[in-house]
Amino acid sequence: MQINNEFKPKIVAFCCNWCSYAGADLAGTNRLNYPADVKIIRVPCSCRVNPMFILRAFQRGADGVIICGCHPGDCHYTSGNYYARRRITLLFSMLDYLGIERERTRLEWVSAAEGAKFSATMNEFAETIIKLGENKRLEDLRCKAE
Amino acid sequence: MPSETLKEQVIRISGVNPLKCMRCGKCSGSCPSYEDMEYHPHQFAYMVEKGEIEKLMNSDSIYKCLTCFACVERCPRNVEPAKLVEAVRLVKIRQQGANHLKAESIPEKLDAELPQQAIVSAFRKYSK
Amino acid sequence: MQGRMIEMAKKLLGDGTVNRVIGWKKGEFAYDITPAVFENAEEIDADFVYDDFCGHNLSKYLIKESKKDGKMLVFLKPCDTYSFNQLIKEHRINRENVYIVGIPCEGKASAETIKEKGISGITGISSDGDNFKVNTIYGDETVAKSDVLEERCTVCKSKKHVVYDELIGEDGEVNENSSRFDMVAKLENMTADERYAFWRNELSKCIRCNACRNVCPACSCENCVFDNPNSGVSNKAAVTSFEENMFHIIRAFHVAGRCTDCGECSRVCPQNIPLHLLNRKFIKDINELYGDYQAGEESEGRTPLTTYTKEDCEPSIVNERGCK
Amino acid sequence: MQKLSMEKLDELFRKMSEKQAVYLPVDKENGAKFEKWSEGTKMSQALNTIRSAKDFIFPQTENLVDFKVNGKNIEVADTREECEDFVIFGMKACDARSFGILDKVFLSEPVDTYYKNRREHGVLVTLACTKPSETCFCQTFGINPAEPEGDVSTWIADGEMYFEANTEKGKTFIESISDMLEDCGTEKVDAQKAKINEIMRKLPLNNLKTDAFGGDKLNELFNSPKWAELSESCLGCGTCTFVCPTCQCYDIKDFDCGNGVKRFRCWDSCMYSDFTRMAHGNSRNSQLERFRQRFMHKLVYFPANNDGEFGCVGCGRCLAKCPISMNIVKVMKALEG
Amino acid sequence: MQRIGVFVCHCGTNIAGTVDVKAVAEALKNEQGVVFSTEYQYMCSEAGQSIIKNAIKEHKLTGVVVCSCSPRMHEATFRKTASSAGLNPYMVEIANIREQCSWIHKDMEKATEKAIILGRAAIAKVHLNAPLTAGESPVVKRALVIGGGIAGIQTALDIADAGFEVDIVEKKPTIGGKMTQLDKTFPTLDCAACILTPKMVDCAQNEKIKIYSYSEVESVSGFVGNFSVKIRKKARYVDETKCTGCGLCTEKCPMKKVPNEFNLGMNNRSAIYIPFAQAVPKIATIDPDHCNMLKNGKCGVCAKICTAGAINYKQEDEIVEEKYGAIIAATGYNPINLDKYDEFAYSQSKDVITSLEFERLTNAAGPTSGKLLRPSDGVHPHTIVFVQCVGSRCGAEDSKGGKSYCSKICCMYTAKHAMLTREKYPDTDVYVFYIDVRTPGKNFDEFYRRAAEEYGVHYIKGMVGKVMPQADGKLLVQGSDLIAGEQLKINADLVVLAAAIEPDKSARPLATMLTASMDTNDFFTEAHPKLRPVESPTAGIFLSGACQGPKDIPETVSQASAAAAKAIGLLCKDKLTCNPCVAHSDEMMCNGCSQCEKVCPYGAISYEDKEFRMPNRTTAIRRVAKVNPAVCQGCGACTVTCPSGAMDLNGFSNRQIMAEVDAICR
Repeated sequence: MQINNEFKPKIVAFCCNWCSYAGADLAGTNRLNYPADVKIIRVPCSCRVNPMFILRAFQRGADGVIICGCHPGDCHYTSGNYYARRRITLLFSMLDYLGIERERTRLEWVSAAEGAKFSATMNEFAETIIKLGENKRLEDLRCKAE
Repeated sequence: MPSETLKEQVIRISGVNPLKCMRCGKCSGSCPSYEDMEYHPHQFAYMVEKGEIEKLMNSDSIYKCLTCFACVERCPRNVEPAKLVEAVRLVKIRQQGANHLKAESIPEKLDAELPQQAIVSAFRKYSK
Repeated sequence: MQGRMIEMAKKLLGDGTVNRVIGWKKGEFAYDITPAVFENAEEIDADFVYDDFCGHNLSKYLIKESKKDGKMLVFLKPCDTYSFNQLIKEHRINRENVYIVGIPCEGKASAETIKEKGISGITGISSDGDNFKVNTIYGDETVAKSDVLEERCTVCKSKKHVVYDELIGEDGEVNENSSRFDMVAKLENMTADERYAFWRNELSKCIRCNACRNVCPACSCENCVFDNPNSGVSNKAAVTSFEENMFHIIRAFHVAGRCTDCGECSRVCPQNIPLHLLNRKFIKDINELYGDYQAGEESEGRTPLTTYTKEDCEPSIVNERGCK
Repeated sequence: MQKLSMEKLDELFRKMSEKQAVYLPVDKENGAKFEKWSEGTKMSQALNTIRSAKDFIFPQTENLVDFKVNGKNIEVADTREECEDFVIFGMKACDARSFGILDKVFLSEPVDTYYKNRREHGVLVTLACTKPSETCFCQTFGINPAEPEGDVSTWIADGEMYFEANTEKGKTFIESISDMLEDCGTEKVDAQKAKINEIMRKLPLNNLKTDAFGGDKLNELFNSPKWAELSESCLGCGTCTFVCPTCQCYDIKDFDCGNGVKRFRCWDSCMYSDFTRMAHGNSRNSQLERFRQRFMHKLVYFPANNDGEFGCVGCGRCLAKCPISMNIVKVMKALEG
Repeated sequence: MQRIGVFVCHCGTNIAGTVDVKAVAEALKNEQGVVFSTEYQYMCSEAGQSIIKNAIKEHKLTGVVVCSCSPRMHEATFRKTASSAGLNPYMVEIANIREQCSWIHKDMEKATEKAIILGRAAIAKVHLNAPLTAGESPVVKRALVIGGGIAGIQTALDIADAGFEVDIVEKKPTIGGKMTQLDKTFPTLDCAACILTPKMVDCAQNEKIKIYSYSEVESVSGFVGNFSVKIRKKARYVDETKCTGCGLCTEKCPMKKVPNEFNLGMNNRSAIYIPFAQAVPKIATIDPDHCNMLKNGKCGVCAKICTAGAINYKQEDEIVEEKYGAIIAATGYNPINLDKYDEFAYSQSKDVITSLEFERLTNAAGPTSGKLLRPSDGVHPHTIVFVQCVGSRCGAEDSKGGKSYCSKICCMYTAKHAMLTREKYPDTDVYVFYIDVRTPGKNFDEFYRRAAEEYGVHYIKGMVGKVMPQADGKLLVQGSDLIAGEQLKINADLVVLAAAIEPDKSARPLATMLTASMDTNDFFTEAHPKLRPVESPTAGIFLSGACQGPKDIPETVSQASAAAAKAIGLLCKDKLTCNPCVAHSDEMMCNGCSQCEKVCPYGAISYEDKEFRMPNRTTAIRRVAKVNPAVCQGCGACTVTCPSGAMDLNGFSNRQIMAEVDAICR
């Protein structure tokens, strides 16, 4: 990597189809800008996000992973985000316990009406990740581009 | 750094976004000093937005505001006109080299009830 | 104790209550004991043993054994009964094919730790109050139990059998004051860099022998994701630090809410990685965030990760309370 | 024979390190481990290391080749690294013999060039055991811990270390450090050897025999009813395999890292359920078959193909580390009787 | 190996303006498996679709990636396209390069790079797509309308008209809703009751319609076509089947001091009551909070005098469970609480009232029998001030509970009130303080102009700052007249506040039960703000009336009919095609541990003991999970709970998501 290269983080956002993905669409419709480093993966529900996906993203070179779902109580599938909340809480806690920067992972509830929140959240998260710099603690050297 | 325009100063000092004003006039409807003011609270929002700060600075209106915050309290859009008035007042006061108080004009402004301390502090604040 | 167990096993085999017994079999040097199935009185007389080295949790063998014909007698120590119950909850064991005899446990000794104390040529062990009397070819030695017990036994969570058909001896009590989370708390109080260094040091020792997984009563999948080439995450060797982390995070995560903290993972690790500290972190978090929960205490109901409350904390709690 | 005062050991390592990497057993919190010498490193007094020395010539994972993918183009890149010279210092007799066993596998045609590369760059300096443990049974396989093989053999007696070269490589090595050594007689070493042999006779496993095994006993042993009982509590983990100095099975796997594929090999264990899985499935489906494979290989198949050489060196690591304490000694004893 | 075609859409300049679409098509051409790649102006147009169809045939495509707008927009379109060309519709993936790329980025280079990566992710996913076939599930031919106001009534009548059974659940003792409380309706000034009550009666008499009055929805389960709803019929202590609605009990009831909610507390009713004369069903209800018999067992007058023997003090709440194919939410609105608006003295003075209270004061059936009298002293007011936008159009961080939206109906009803007042009492001075007068609607502006021009209502552009009750009972209203540039002080007799309207409080818990989403104001969210305004994003749930946003009567009625039409469209079908993107369990890997069943919100997972062929000619019986594809909705909760990975989700499989992750992070 060149030294004078500005750090371009890779950020993966898992968005539930019903609220957050729609929220992201709304952010688009309203032309609310957020960094191009954020790439969205559509999942049916936040409860579809397997901890393995999050680790996988870090393995493949992601510097930050954010999961977005419907607000608690608003899950399209009634309870998915409640299960997700427990799982993700425990996973984040474990990553923290292993000494991996806790700011690299985040969960945010974004409804279909919250385009502005989506964009603001992504801007903020990207900023956090840029401050943190490259993911080193959960990297897989094999996946780093030479 | 390019120098800040008066409008930018007022907006920075007040923290108010005058664009939020929807021109309902509730501030002026609430204002107890309305009759004494040349420019009324809603006009402050409008004029700051248009950048007509100097007119406001040169008007007595900025000293007529009682800072009762009725307009701030009642504004449905949280525009906070009183903060604009205060900001214009501050910009005026902070003008470099300006002398807003001249010794010879003091006697006519004096009020028997006015504490001496207030006069002294007014000098500090308003004169070179 | 061993005598009463042999007596009971022979009786139950004799009267046809059971047709097999799973217990512990003598080895070459007193401490290399192997779990084994006994089918008749002769085998039992010849090889059956129960002493302070019999640490193996026999519950997991019942997944396979309880599917066979006939009833099996199993001797379960208090902490083993929790694993058993958890497996019942997950429908992994045919309860009707198992006859459980609960046996007391005063904590099991770690032969490895004894050897580290410089004691070699061990030929036997017996409990003597707060000490173990270790017989060796060079004579008897006395060691404090607290020095040579398996880690899990020094912080024993319960001496109560949560399930049994019959008990030998008195049932014990749940130890409410177990200090088993102390080390987790200590880690939590370190800085992130210290924790990272700690775990890198530990997990880098992993040779991916899978002993921790294969001994774990909760890790009883028909086909583990790490063995399944179609899962997309299978990996055979700890090729990079990432895979070490991945394997151990996911291993602990998959048993979160189901792990009874039996401590077998740490006991069997050939590299002595304190794997239980990962599982206990989840247990501690679950207790603190979602209310006290002991896996295996009940044989039905939901685990903390298959239920929720609307008022559950947000993941951001990790930032607020979390580690340093 | 030449000798060196133990006090000068650090100096010796320093000197050796000038020309090559020096690996020696070092005490870690949970047992000894081979580590590269650096200033301040002290040699372990432990009987043996937790993991064997085979990692040096047959590492747990090794990159073989890279496939760089760019769109629809694939480029193949050899990732072989040129091996630096190294010395393994303080290996024990059992591990020394294991190298010979591994050579039989990897250096016979077709030669494993990755292995050969490393093997050629390494000098083995072995050390005679002074405190064999109850789990040791190397003598069963004709290994004498008092006379360790290797390029150079060493002994420690009365605060001095004695050196003797066994091979050309060994001689060159001794020459490279000869200015630190002084010539001496063999008396002290002979006494030391006698002492070791004395202990060896007392070890509990010294009655273990190999008579019942070997290539000619194949069918009989394969069909033995004892396997069921022996394997019933086996967990199917790979601990025994991974601590074993002679286990040589590996799997070749591809890792898709996004912009290419890395082909690597890594140790595999015949105890694993997915060992030698092929398109049709597994060739050994039950743990019994897998368990039997491991011991048949060491005790029957390997000697059958290698002039009677057994695939075990009696180091006792599996005895110490098996989670359920099932091991080759128990297997041998059960099958004998 | 798939043969993948990539189709990059310009969307006019929407995408092509910021993304170099040619470069995207070119770059993706080099991806593995891609055999065809092109771009076109509008992929969703007929011509665009033909490009896809032709390419599928010509290049024998097995997978299609369309780089275009959000899949929420056109995924279905392109699936249909593929299907018509003989390709399984589930072999299509969309890369969202409009909403999530071109519209949010300004830098062409960055946006193009991102679009390529998004395209790669979609290609990576499509590599692992498998053809899916949709199953079918039957439709229960019955609809449930929640809320019995004009919206609910209209929806129910329309559905019943189409020949389907429909139930109305209304929490109040009568249907009719807010409209029953209104006097006249704008812009035609016809009497609300005259046009509403016939519809209420129609409901009661329609054989297809069943009214659950004084009832609430307790729980909802199931899914589109197959909802199962528990309805709580609250105890009204009157046997519905016996009560004739004669009203004798309400006359004889000794407890007459209960504030009458129908008249917004401006007069009283008895403890046993019928809300108003035209109530449907016309059945008495005992208010348990005020009935002496129910509170302390002393009275029993109503039971004694009821000739029908309908009174039953022992009646308990009853839960009925019904099956429905479609559910229509019509929960309506309420004026917001104005207690915090101290400046208008609403809680200090009885003569400061809300517009809805004003409706009751002018209504012939109201507390004053239609005479406009001041609530404080019963004197006719001569100066009336109307204040608009009270609690509407507030800043987002308003501390008084104000709403950011325009309540939409206030301008018109205020014009109506002002006009009616001036007509009935020409001696009254009427002032209306307004910020803007908003009158988009047929004949609306004409109506407002009539109030100003013909009826001489004083419209003042400006807002009231404060209302000060005076010692003489007058109300001193101080407000600004922005056009005259002066501060007005008016001595008024009555001040009428146009309170903002908000969704009914019951809507939020109901939305949770229905798994329908809501916006931050608690209005139900529509599936698409323009193109699907009467459907909730949750299939089978439709929205009628003000529960979706502020609406006047004509708009409510049109939406009610539209929702009915949508519901009828659903009920007409015998079977629904299920979403094939559902979970499935790999029996060979399933442990049968029951964890997935515990997290399934739909009860779609069951277990069976199954015999498996094992190695060496043995068999084994294992407990394994089975997913009912008609019940599963595809959330994926089970897939993460499953440690062995036996449970996976069609269309969003573990491998597919990981492939996307890989492609994005590459």
